Amino acid sequence: MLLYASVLLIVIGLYGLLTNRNVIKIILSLNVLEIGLNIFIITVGFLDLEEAIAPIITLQQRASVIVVDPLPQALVLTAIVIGVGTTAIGLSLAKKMYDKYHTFNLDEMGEE
Amino acid sequence: MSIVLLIAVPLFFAFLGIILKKAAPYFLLLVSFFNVLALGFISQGAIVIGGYSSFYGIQLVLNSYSLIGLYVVNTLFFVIVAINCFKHKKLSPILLISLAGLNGLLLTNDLFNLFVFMEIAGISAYLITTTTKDPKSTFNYLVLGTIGSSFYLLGLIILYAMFGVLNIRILGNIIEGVVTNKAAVALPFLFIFIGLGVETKLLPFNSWVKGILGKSNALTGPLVGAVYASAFAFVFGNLLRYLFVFSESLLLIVSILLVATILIGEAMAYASTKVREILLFSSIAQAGVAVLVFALGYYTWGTILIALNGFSKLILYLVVNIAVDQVKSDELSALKGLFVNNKLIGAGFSVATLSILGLPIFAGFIVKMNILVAMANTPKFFFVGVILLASLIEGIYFIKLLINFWFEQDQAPRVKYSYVVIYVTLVIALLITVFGVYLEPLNSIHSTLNLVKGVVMHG
Amino acid sequence: MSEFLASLEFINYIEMVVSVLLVVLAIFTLTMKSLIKSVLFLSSLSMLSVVSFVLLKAPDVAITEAVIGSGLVTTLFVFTLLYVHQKERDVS
Amino acid sequence: MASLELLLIFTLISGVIAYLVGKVHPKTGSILTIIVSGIVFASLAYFGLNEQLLTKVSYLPYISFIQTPLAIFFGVLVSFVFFMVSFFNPYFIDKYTYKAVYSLLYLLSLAGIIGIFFTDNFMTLFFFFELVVWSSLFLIPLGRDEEVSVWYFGFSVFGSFALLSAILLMQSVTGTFDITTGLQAVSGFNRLSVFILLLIAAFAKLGAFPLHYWLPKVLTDSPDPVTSIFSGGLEKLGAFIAVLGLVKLVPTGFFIDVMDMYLTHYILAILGSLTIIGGTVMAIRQDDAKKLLAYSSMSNGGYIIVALSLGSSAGISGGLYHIIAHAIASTAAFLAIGAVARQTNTTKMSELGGMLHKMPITYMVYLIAIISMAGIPPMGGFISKWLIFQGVINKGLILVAAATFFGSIGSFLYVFRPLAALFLGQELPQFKETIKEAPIVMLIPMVILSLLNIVTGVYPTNILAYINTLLVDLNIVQLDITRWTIVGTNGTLNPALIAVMFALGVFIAFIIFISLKKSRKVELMDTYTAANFIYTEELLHYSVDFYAPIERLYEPYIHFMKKFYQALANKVREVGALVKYYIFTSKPEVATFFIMLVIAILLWGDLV
Repeated sequence: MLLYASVLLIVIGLYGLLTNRNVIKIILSLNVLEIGLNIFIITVGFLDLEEAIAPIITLQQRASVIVVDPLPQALVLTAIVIGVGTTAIGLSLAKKMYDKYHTFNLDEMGEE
Repeated sequence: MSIVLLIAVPLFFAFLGIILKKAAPYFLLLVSFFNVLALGFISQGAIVIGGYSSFYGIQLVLNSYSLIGLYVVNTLFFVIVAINCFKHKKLSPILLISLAGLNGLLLTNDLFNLFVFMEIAGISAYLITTTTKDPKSTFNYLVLGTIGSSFYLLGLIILYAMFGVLNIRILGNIIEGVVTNKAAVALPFLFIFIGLGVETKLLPFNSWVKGILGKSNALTGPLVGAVYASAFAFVFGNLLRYLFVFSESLLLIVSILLVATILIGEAMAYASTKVREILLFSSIAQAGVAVLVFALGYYTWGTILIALNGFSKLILYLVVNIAVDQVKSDELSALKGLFVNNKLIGAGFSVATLSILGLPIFAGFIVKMNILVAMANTPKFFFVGVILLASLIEGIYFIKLLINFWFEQDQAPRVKYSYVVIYVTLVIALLITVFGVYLEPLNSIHSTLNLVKGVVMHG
Repeated sequence: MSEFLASLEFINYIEMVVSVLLVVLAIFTLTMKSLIKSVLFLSSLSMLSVVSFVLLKAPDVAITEAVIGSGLVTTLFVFTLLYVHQKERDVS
Repeated sequence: MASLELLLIFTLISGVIAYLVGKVHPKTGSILTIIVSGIVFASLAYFGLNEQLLTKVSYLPYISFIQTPLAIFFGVLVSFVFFMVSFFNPYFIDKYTYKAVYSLLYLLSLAGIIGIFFTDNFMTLFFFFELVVWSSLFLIPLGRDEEVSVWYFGFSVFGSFALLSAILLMQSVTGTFDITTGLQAVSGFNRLSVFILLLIAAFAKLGAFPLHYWLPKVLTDSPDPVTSIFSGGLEKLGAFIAVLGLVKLVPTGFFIDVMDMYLTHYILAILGSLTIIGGTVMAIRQDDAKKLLAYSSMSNGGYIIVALSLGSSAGISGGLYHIIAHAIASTAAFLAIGAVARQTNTTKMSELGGMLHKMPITYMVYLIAIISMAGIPPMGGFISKWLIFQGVINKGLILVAAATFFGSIGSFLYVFRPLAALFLGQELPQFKETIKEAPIVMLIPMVILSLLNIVTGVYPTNILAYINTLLVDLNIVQLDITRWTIVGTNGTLNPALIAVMFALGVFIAFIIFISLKKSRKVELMDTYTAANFIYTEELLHYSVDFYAPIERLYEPYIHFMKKFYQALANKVREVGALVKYYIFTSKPEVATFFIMLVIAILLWGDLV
């Protein structure tokens, strides 16, 4: 279920990128896209089993434990941090654009 | 010497440079020079970070292919830094990070790690391009870069879900061996293709290029146009060689995209009257040629082509951007007669251009002929025709450019080039000429690259 | 209670709600006229994704997303909007 | 220097030396070009004609040479043209922006020529072909108009790429780059394709219709010595490729029994005829003497195409002889015009007149050259045209014959116009004081070329004998010649006899000229019309708009090829601008849209 939701989130993010001319909205769309992507990655590693547990090493390691795949989770951790970096740069650029053009709307900035 | 140093040393000094702000430009200069030197002492092979088996751990691979890539990227980087490092002192740590990212791109053998390095290189590129004072273009670059890398991530995660591996070479072997219905992997491959296509400037995904390279300065022009372009072309080549498996429909789409990139790129360059635009559109077309050569399986000459184009492009972007910075206009009419007062620069520029056009006694001729002969013998005459047609258009506008730069007495602009630039231009031009006549080096590179077919799996 | 919690159906039920909410919030984020509302919806979307990460047995990711994704990103957006707001007031 | 390899290296190195010397003293650098091209010509001629050239290669990698009669024929001819033209270099070097580079590029082109003719490998041929293209390319913009070189490059590279495609096709089918074996081994449809591609290359190089557009432009606007090089030398590369394609590669395809020739050859002959007609018609309407000769060069290229496509011994030997005759005549004519241009700084017929009194030797050179170009005995052009007419008539090609006759008669119409306008008539006041005869060094090549013009016309059998050995090499029946006569199917030609009769005629005319009363010299102003004296210094003679009534007949139709090429260029530009406008916006949504589109196409493709 979450798999479909995540794919939908990606599509909504792309839709936002296609339709929005507002710089802030575009960055928001990118964020939506990234959240969708992150959930998608996690669902890929998720085992739909009752007994599977989170991949955390505890003191009492049982032998026959089933762990969900830890790799995608590690990937998502990295992806989240990268996403924040991109957003931060995007917002600072938005600021600069506002300073230069006094608007957030790409259409009103003119094409040269 | 370990290959990790190539990534670790720049990163370390980047953070040191943030602390010691005054020393940062010197760090930049020293470290980029160190990287070039270090390549001479480095040992080939594979390394796994963290001591896991190569199946899970992040593997860095250094073979002749990545070594050539490293040489090209690090040398070009050093040259650009040597010319620019005191003009943009604040950027020094970011430039170091971008160097680490680029080296990582070339070395890594792990799909996700590649994504991380792509983002590192990308983010530093966004920051570096803010020096052009055009936030709109940078923003466009950022959005497209992020979309591209998102698609790349999507593609790699689908591949991971299907095969449970992220090691490029192992994954490639598995797909080659296991998958019978190639259409099943077409979608993730298309995602990866799109992701890299954005960075490599393939046609419908590359609208960022106009803003970035069309308004470049002496730092961003050569850096994005020559260094980043070569690095991403090398990465693309790596993936095309070890990972990609084309289903029929994917191959059709990819070939259409590449042919469109090549032909329309040349047409756009032909339609442009601004010098920087001419260069950027022509480099779009050349990126298309390089990827096409790799996609058709001529890896060795593709590698040499990218390396050669990297050096030629460096001269072109450097010369043009310095001139544009001083003349304050990049209209061809404003730059007429640029070489009348700068004959040495003009000679180097002409050699680089003629080599890109594939005219004889320059190295470009040898590379182009070998690619064409290989294509004709496969036989893929359609692509031969495409490349020849593209070369025709390319030749016309480049020759027009050269003639305009050389022959104009009345209002020749006065542009000062520093001795470093003149020296670099002449050395590269000389090398292009020597390699065009003395074929041993190119042939030996070709044969070494041919030998590296074996997959490095256990480091 | 714990048995009930562990039952698959309930998890599915929560999952469904979360999924629908995610989509709805995402649509709200991109359709709001006011930028600050959009940012707040993004923030709640991010929090909801934290829930989904927990459901998917990725607690460490959930924590990171809660702190960085929801907290930091929202702050950045808000600061940018505040900066702009300030500027607008300076002008007028 | 009997070794081709050494000759090549020598030319290249002396090119560099000429450059370095030219940096210090441009004139010395250009004098070096005379010496070097002289040495190249002398060794090629002396050792080549005795078949003593060494083809062994010990220093240069990947290059191999072969000594064929065809190679020697072209090599000697073109290096001779280079040698002759090089005498002009020292006098023109001051006019160029880049003086040292001129010498370098001049010798680089010469080296390329050696490589092209004497190699046995198609890839090497292409290498030198492209070398010549770009080294000659940068010679053009030293003249009047820079943009012309772009057109030259476009057409030339189009031709080169056709050649390259032919080479690649041949190699992929036969597995060899060797010219002789490769051309023999390729068969079937591939042979036809190779043939067509080779001929496209030849047409582009020769400037034949419909790839002629660059030729008049280049010949008009390049510096005067370079014009002679193009007309006499580099244009003949196209003829060389045409010989390879038309003679060495026996084509396949539809064979027309009635005409005893292949359909492809017939089409070529028609295209050659169109070139003749087009060149002639365009030459008639030019005011610029150089441009006029440029179009006449184009029409002579058409003669070469027609002759070679005939495939008979008369045709091919006529074609080869025409290559020599035209090279000599057009080089001489362009050099004469160049000499005038150097003294007066113009080549416009409407601005010149009466040069005969100041430059009598140049006048004689030009006179002899145009007689040859018009195909009038006793000059070389007559012999070749006679052979070509023989060939055309034997095949019964009525349309082609009409075109060749038209070209011949048309050339009467135009070649005498510059003669009258430039040299005859009244002296213009502005040239009265300053103009002198060209310097003696410039006269040397012009006089030599004129003598050769006469020799080729009076005693052609020596050269024809050599062409006969060449025909043996090409597997074609030899031409029937005796010591003094050429035996054709429609009669026997005795050039020497004709020459003697002409000499007698000239002698009688001369006797009459001196025995009659002398004509009076009048000043330009010393005239009146409609009972009024004329005070404006206008030229009232037939150098201006003389053929206006004829021009009006075809005026609307002449620019259609120009329009075609410009439309082609515009289309490329439009496509580029269109894509640029729609894709390269600064809005990210466009790229997003295309990404979605590509994914959608893939998914759709996989679903279907």
